[in-house]
Amino acid sequence: MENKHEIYLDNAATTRTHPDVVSAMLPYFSLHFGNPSSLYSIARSSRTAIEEARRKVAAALGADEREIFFTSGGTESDNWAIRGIASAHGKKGRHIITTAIEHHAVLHTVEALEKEGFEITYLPVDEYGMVSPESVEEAIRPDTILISVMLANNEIGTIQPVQKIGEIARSHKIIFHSDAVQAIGQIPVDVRTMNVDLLSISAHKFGGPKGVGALFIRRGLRIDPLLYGGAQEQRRRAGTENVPGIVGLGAAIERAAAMMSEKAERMKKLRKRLIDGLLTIPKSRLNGHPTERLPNNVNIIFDYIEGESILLLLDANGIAASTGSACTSASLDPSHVLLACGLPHEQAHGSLRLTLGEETTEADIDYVLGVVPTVVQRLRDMSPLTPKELRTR
Amino acid sequence: MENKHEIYLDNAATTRTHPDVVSAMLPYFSLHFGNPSSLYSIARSSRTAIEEARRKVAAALGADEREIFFTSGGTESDNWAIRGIASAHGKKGRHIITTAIEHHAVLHTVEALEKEGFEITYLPVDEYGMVSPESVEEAIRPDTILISVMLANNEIGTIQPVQKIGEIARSHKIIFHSDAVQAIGQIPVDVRTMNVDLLSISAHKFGGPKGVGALFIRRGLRIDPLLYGGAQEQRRRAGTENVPGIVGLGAAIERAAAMMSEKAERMKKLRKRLIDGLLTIPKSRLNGHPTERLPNNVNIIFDYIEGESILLLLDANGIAASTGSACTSASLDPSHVLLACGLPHEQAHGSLRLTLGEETTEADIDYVLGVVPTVVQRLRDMSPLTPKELRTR
Amino acid sequence: MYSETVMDHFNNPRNQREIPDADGIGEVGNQKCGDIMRIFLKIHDNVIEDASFQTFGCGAAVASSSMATEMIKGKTLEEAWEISNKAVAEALEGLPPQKLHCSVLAEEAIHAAINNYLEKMGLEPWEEGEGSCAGCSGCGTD
Amino acid sequence: MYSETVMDHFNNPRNQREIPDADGIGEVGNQKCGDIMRIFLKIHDNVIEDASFQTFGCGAAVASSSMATEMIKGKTLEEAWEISNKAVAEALEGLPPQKLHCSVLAEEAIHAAINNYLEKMGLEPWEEGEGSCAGCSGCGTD
Ligand SMILES: Cc1ncc(COP(=O)(O)O)c(C=O)c1O
Ligand SMILES: Cc1ncc(COP(=O)(O)O)c(C=O)c1O
Repeated sequence: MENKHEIYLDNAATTRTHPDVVSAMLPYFSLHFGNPSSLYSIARSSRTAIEEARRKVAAALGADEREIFFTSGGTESDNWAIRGIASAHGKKGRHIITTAIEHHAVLHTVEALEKEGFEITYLPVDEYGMVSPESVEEAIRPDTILISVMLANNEIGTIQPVQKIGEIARSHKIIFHSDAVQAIGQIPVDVRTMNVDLLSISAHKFGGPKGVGALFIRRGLRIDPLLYGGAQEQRRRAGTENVPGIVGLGAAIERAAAMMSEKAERMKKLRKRLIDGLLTIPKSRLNGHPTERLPNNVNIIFDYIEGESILLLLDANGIAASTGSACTSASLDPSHVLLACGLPHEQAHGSLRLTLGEETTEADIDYVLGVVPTVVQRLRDMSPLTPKELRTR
Repeated sequence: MENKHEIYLDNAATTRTHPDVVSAMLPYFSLHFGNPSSLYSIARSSRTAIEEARRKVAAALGADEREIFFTSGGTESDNWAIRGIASAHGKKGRHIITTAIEHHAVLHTVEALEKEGFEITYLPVDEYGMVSPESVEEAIRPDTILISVMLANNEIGTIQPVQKIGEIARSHKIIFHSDAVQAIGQIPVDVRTMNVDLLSISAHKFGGPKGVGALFIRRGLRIDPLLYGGAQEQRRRAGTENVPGIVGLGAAIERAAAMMSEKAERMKKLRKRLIDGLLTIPKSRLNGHPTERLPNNVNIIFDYIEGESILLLLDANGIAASTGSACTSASLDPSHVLLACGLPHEQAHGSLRLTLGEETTEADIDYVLGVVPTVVQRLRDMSPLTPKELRTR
Repeated sequence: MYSETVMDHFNNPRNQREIPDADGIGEVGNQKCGDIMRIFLKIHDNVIEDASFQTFGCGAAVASSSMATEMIKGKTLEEAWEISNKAVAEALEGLPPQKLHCSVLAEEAIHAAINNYLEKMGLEPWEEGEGSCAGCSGCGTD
Repeated sequence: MYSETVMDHFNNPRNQREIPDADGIGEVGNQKCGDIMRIFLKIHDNVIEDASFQTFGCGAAVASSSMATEMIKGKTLEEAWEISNKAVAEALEGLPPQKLHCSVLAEEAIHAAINNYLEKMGLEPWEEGEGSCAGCSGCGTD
């Protein structure tokens, strides 16, 4: 393989942990390694480091520090939010509203609850992957205890009208959770204006380390733990704190918040260049919303060809990308998000997701725009579905 | 405070992440940062690193690599083992057997299940904190689905007859879980000779990083997930893998296993010196078993004085220790372990736990033996409980 | 995740073209699984003189098609019929478990093409083995 | 977790001794909570001339006892009675929320010692406020 280039365009799957973040974490492995729950002075640094990180996360989300609870990542935050509310409020009602395009960390959790007797409403989305606030309001029943709608979709980048949905939830006194894993560092997130009660984040999506995240829990909200044990995190989330990881989360979110608006502007420019260039390929279409989308997200369908093949050929050209989502290699499923947007199966298998990052340059985009058309043509020539007029042989 | 010394004797709470382990982890933050689920070549390093770590953990436990599942720590492993079995086998029966001296990650999890209609038998222990295999057998009922007995206790270090308990469990076809968090790197652990179906470990207890652990799940065992979402870990544990943490776990367990027998010999000598020295203090007693105990664990009661005060004075002398367990500062509870061993409340408040580590030297022990008697005397002079003859004023 | 041979056949597919005057054409697969395979055969005196393919699908599907067409060229129809999905997968130096169905597809496509030829000739089609899309399974996302 | 004043009173406790010929002795606390506090008073003409303590308990309990004895020395019984747990905690520059009950214990111990004196003198004990061990709570372990 000609690996002259190495262009990473899969920042929705994960990001490079920024070297400054790693530097911030380093002292907490071997130097300030005390268990934050311990009394003695050498544990004080771990304790204050955690509280400092909590302040940074709270500041970035417009929350109070006592509302921030550290977890092992976005998946745990989503699981905890949903299962914790179902368990604490299940006596009041057993109906949960969510959408067809949530991340599997939400969808598979509510499916598990379904087996335990909860009823789930999966709201549809329009062709742009957008949930309508009206559909939320219509779905509310007397026994609805939770609404969970993601802030921004990980595949197509569509940004949901979460503030309006939050207002509806509040006016009906229903608890509202939002998975903001993809939004942090990309668009402003403020838990008060969003009217959310619970909000999930994951550090490795914005320059922090893998294996650490947080759940915002509004002050006064009743929620059961997901992990039982020691008295950490106000007795709500047990387990020795991942001190270096938490420090990394704090450093990363502070950094991401500081550079957000500038970065977003840059991303939008690069995104436009990339989208415009790719759409010159015949029979290609943009997935997701044209404007209400994450500044770094590009998701395109090329008719007649399949996703994995595109990725393999891009990889051979030094471009790291994904189809819809960073599936495990085990995956043969079409994207549930694209299906929900109304795409037929073969197209739901064939999208190309390119998610830009702070390191992405204009030269990268131009290189990609040089490679993709060739790759698409090559696969179209190979495909039994391609019509004659699009073949070169 | 006269901090000439800094002697860390709380290795049961957490250990320093060994610098070699940190070095092994470092490339996986900013260099090989790919999402292991991704297809492209730059993610290959993350993928192979995880599988390499899995092999190391499997080798250290005598398990097959496909039986090792990475988690966010000992707490998650314990929660998953218990809740996952309760959920998958709850239709067959709703009785669980455990012991009175388990870690809270086990105890509070079964308590939560109790509220959901499970019945829990908490086996008693003898004065040394030892569970009898006979009591396990007697507690078994037709609806028993799980037995959970820790391999070694975190407060008093008592090592349980887990192999015999495993044989009993197997002969009754009941699933057997053991929390081995404190045992790794201290005593040999082999899942086959132990006859366990599930076994929990946590990296930061043996020179690895905080926030990562593993659960051994015997091949073919049916268990529900605790965290739902992506298809990671054979679809059993969702969430983007904590690649650096997992690499650290692998490096740490390999290291710990290699040096174990030599270290244990050294620990036992130091432990003997420490225990013999401390027991020359009048009205002091060793908690836990005299021989069946972790090589690095010393736990002593000094009558008439309270634990936190001891710790504060030791800390002022540069010695990091704990009472019974690394309580959060919020804790005023006596140790449930010492109560289970039959100690009265005031004594269960007053134990001193010193847990040695690979860095502990003979000089450290001698320094501690110089400090502790003074501290004890000072607090006894202060205490209304101290009899006249033990007072210096 | 793929062997070098798979990647070679994916990057340099053999026989990837249409045969306009094919004697037998077989198309199998299903868009739910994301794989469609079409095999073209040129047959003379019961021997496969030429074979080619078109495939919509993942790397393993492309490589399986490529390898399968290579394997059947010069074989009698009977010999070609006997080429199992296992043989294709082995010739590719293995496929990931969840991709084994791609080699099954290749076997099925060969069978379909041979039967298409037989039918055109007014002969009884041979009996098809079990086909499957059993590899289809869930997805982990980021 | 403790303020400097708490640590000072813990490390250098004031009045930590027995008064063998005390006029009033008050002991409060409970072993479940892990704190027992005993206060000794020497009283002359309604004024506390000397005060001392013995305490079994945590750092906050020791510091509260120490501070409380300092605060009541030279005070009339009425003034001493009015010293609230809040005043003790404030004088210590604050206590962690879960340790506030230690200052409550100190207040109770003063009351108990005063009432013990009053009873010895054949007088009515004064009315006790609400005591509590409400701070007792669970434990996080390693
Ligand atoms: C929208 C969304 N939610 C949740 C998650 C889960 O986060 P993690 O993999 O860090 O557990 C992800 C990414 O994986 C995501 O994109
Ligand atoms: C015996 C035992 N089990 C479980 C745990 C929980 O492990 P962690 O804090 O890493 O989640 C610990 C230590 O904290 C322990 O000592």
